[in-house]
Amino acid sequence: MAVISYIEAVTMALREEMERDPHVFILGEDVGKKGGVFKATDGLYAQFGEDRVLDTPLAESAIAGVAIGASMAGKRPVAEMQFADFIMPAVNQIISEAARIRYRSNNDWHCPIVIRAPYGGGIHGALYHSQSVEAIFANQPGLKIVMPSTPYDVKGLLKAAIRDEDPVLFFEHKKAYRSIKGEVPEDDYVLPIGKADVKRKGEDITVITYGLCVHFALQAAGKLAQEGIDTEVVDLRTVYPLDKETIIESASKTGKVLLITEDNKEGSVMSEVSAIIAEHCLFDLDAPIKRLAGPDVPAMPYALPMEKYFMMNPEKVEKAMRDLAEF
Amino acid sequence: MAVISYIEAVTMALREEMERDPHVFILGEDVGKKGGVFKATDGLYAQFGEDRVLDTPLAESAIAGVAIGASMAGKRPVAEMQFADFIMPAVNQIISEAARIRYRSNNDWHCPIVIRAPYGGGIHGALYHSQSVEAIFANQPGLKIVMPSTPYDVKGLLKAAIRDEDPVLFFEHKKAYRSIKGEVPEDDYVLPIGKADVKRKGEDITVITYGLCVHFALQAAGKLAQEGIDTEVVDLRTVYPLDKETIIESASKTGKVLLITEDNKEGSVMSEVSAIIAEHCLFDLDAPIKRLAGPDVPAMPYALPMEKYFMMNPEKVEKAMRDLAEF
Amino acid sequence: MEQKHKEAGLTDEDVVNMYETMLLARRLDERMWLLNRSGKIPFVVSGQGQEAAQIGAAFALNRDQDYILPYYRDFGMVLAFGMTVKELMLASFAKAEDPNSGGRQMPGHFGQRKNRIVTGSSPVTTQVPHAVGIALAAKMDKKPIVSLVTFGEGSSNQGDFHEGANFAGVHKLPVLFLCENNQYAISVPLNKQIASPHVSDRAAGYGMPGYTIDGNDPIAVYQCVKEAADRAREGGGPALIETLVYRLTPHTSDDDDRSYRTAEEVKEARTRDPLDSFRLYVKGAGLLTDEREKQLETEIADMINEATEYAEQAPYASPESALQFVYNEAAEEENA
Amino acid sequence: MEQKHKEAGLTDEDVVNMYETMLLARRLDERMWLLNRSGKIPFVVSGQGQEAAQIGAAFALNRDQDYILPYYRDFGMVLAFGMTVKELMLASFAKAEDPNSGGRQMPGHFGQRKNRIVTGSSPVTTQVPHAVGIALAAKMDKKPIVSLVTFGEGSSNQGDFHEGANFAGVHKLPVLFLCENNQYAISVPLNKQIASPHVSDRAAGYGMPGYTIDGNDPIAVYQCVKEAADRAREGGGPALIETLVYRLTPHTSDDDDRSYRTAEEVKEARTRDPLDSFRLYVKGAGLLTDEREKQLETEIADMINEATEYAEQAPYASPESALQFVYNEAAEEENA
Ligand SMILES: Cc1ncc(C[n+]2csc(CCOP(=O)(O)OP(=O)(O)O)c2C)c(N)n1
Ligand SMILES: Cc1ncc(C[n+]2csc(CCOP(=O)(O)OP(=O)(O)O)c2C)c(N)n1
Ligand SMILES: [Mg+2]
Ligand SMILES: [Mg+2]
Repeated sequence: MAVISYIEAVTMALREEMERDPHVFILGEDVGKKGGVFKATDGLYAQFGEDRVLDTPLAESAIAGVAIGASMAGKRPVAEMQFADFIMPAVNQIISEAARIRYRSNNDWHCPIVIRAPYGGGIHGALYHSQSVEAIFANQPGLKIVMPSTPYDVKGLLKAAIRDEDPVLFFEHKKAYRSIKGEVPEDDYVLPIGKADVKRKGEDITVITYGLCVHFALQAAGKLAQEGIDTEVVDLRTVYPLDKETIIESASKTGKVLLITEDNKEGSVMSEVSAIIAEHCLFDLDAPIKRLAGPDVPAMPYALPMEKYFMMNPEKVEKAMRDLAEF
Repeated sequence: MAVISYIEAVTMALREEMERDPHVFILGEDVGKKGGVFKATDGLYAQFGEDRVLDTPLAESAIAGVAIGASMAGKRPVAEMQFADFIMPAVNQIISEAARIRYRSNNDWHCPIVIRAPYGGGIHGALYHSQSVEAIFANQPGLKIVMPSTPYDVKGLLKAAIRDEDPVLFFEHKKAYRSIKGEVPEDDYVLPIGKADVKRKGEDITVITYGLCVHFALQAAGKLAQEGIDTEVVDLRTVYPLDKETIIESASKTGKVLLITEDNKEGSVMSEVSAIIAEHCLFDLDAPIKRLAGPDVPAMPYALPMEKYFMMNPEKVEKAMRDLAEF
Repeated sequence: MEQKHKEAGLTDEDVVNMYETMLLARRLDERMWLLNRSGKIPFVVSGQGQEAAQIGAAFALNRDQDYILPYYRDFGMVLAFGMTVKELMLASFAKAEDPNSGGRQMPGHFGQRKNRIVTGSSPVTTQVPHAVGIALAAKMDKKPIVSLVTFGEGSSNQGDFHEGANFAGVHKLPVLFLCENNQYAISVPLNKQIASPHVSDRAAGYGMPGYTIDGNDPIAVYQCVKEAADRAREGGGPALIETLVYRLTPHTSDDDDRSYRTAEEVKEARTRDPLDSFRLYVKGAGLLTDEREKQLETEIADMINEATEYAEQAPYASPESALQFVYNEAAEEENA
Repeated sequence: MEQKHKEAGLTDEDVVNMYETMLLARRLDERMWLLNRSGKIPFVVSGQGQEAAQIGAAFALNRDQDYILPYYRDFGMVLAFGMTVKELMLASFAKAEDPNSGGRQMPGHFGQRKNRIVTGSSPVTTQVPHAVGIALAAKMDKKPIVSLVTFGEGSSNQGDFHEGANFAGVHKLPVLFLCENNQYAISVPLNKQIASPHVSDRAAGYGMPGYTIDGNDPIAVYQCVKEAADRAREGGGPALIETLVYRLTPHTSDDDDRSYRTAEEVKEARTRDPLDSFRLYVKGAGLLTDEREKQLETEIADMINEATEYAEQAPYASPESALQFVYNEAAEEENA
């Protein structure tokens, strides 16, 4: 099995799906000739031609809206938002339209689109190239939001998203693009959307997180193991709708839960995870449900000291895990 | 003190603020000559003229964006979104711009705008005239979200919002517009944004809610009181950022908490309330933190039976309160 | 003898069909107001005054393969595309059998997959990029399909109009943008919505032809849309067509239009009612006798009566069915 | 002797000022690339090739009262509006003293209240409605103020352009929309962004005049913007001005432009570098000697050196200061 990077897994999944199904096509800004500003669509323009890898005008609402229309006519569009931060002009199309088409038409129409977008900080992108935007959408029935942590999951989940009959937001951590590598099978596989993945089994404390922070948690779990603290790491993978079962199971088992997100704290997807646990596992808990998150400021600043102050990192994670274990 | 309706309190606050400060002006669709589709701005066009009560073109992103620009040049715009559901095209202006202007400019610029919008169901408005949209914004530092329940609060909070130096989303429950009445002083007063209000003191259970549901809770509390169940009703009033102190205090006191929202359950502002309690009051709790909310479907349907099934009502509230008390 | 329709490429039969559909749309619309005012249906949004534009446009398309993305006033257009009176009545009564939404959406939110009437929502203008996407799919699949999307002049000020039209222009897509300019957006008159003389003045900025035509003349609309559709089908790209009409009713059954326009203005506009002028034309062309007209009115009244009765008695969807169809349920069962 | 500037209403002094500001913008920009390539600053976004348009426009405004809403390439414009080299350097080094954002935003995100340079963000085109709002405030207050907003041709395809321009047209507001059409939006060439020959073709749809002018000629830009600003100030409403320029650098320091355009194309465009042609003009007008030119280069180099040194050594904002200024802190203290 080849070891490839997170972003290579994106490209691989796109390529394989485009080869498999002639209805799959890509649209977005700079996705064609340039292969994307991060190179996620590198080589696809050459392989599939400009009809299937469309450089669109600079207009996100149209990118989403045109994708929706094409999907209703039988296509399988994969739209790219150049940065997750720039999905905002498309919110009306995503929430009012994509999320509601099946429901409002009583199942007559549906909208199988994927919207990919790089999110997250730590790459010196300042306020508008660092944001986590999932919380904005993680309250809209009809949508699914996938946020994978490993190249293996990227490939399996992106393929599943493209084959899904409903709209999927697929957020890729841009700091993971080249820093995270892993084994990825060459063959065709899909992973289930809506299922969390226990990335590490453990008995003492539970860490629930997603995206880049999964790696911070696993790293810290390794360290803590040497001190006899056995951590379970749950990777949500799909942050909306949440996999309640897995969350409840793990929280009930260890009784000590730490929820980690890189997003601002108030109103993040971790609030919902906490609410689920508080509703279902209260009497199994041995400690308050802890959340480790970004501060409640609009987004991370550009200057390094402030960026670091905001951004999640292995040290912050390890400390919070240790504190919880010692509670 | 005159007894007036919820919507009359809106109009009164607008009128008084426009009389007080010549920089206050109104813009939106049909707010001028027609006085708004709900008549919230009734009479203001006649009193203040079309320069201060602007009928804008049908374009919500411009309404928000123009308001933002005007506010940076010293004005105090109060923008109306005709229905909260139609705020979606303005999300980019609200989240990327209004919420971030002070922060990104390091306090050099700021953006004192108010965006009013009628939200909520029960008026046979179907999917797109019934939604609660607060959760979309309740994760954006820089914004404040006010959702009053009574005419008294409407007046005091809307005046506070207009005088606030930062952007405020002011959501008015459209079913409350004419059905909720109350005493409102004629004189000038403001209420603090960011503070919850204990609408009823109680010892046995705590209900935390906002908007129309406050009335359902108070009604049910009255009934339950006759059975010896003493309910504390906390009206959040500001749903973002939350008044943690009041939430924690009440939850710790009664140990039994019911959170009610008319919004869909997963990812609502009640998730955050639950997370705050689970983080701070765990050992004071005698029951799981219960949430009563709309089902996780996109929005309430038009046909009456389905609308009723979705919509919060006094019976659902009373039952949930009783269940909790009996836990 | 009136011959304009022949010059436009319409047969006598077409013209009769068009007239009958227009009349049906009008009578149905009128009935809905009656039902509303008598408390039987909670809401009406109306197409009165805009039927000629709608029907002229619909007949110019290939109704067996083209897609329409109508807006809430397009009763005439969806009738021409195969939605039945009964189906529209079911929607007005919000009953389970309503093919548009099963009673989930307000009336006027059309959608019917089998007739390629694309599901619409309330936020205006979101359908414009969808139409562009459908045209993109047609182009990719090399199918001779055209999509046609309608919207009001107020709605042409939304960003989605601009973004959609520009996308279509750049990619030369077979999509027609049809503006039904009825002079008002609820209470706001045209001159407070746009600053140019015509909505069609925007076409040049998207590299497409723009037309402003008399929307009270179904044959003129037919001709303009037909030419544009033919050109689009052959790869000639999109067009923007503005039809000048007048909204004869208040905005909806919830609106009182006396606060923003005079009764005289409405009365004056009624003298140009497209139904009247087209009736005269059809009669002038010898295609409608007084007798047939009477008969037609009776047939239509019967049809509407029957539909009303059926819809009124039809069952609502069950309360719990509100939980259905959030996601693809087949997949959920598979996973379970 | 070159006299064009006099005909345009510019004094000799103005022209010298304009040239010096252009040269300063260019040299500063070049230095930033050097600093980036030597690892001293993490990011550059550049205005090279667009200085003439920026400076021609800025000088046409009343720099003591008008507002500008520049986009990320507008080094020349903000310099003309009073931002200093040192301040721009502080932004590039992301230091606490940076007046634009205190190091919070990337360079090129301008903002300085005292000079009426309105704070900007990264999502393109959001500043367009802001400019309209500022013009609305000016009109309401009956102040003779104009706002000018700039954006790229790619960005003119965002909904906010349409909504903002239309709002300004309807309300006849004193705002100028200045498109710096540099032929590319990152990798996407003009013909994949718009389908009309000119961005200015859109003006008619908003009931405002549209102009397409040579953005390599600062005097032509000055003249066009001056006339439009005068008219706007007198209640004549907005204008859309498209300046044809070329982006001489890659999109940003993170971009490699070889994947989407040829070196020949860029080389060819360099033959029309506005700095060169304007230098020739100023010399032809007898306003710049070789000697003064040399001296000027030295002065500018010194100024940039000094600014670089200062900015490099200036402190960062403290980590915890990231928590400041989410809301009005005076009010918070009051409440506490
Ligand atoms: C995004 C959005 N904003 C506001 C509304 C409320 N609204 C419904 S119809 C309408 C006026 C539409 O005017 P126009 O486009 O001219 O169409 P007409 O109703 O005149 O046919 C408005 C403001 C809406 N449906 N969607
Ligand atoms: C809403 C939004 N989408 C995407 C981007 C990413 N982006 C930054 S600059 C740019 C191209 C802008 O092109 P143009 O408007 O022509 O300006 P230029 O850079 O050529 O001066 C893009 C796509 C963005 N900043 N904002
Ligand atoms: Mg209209
Ligand atoms: Mg450009």
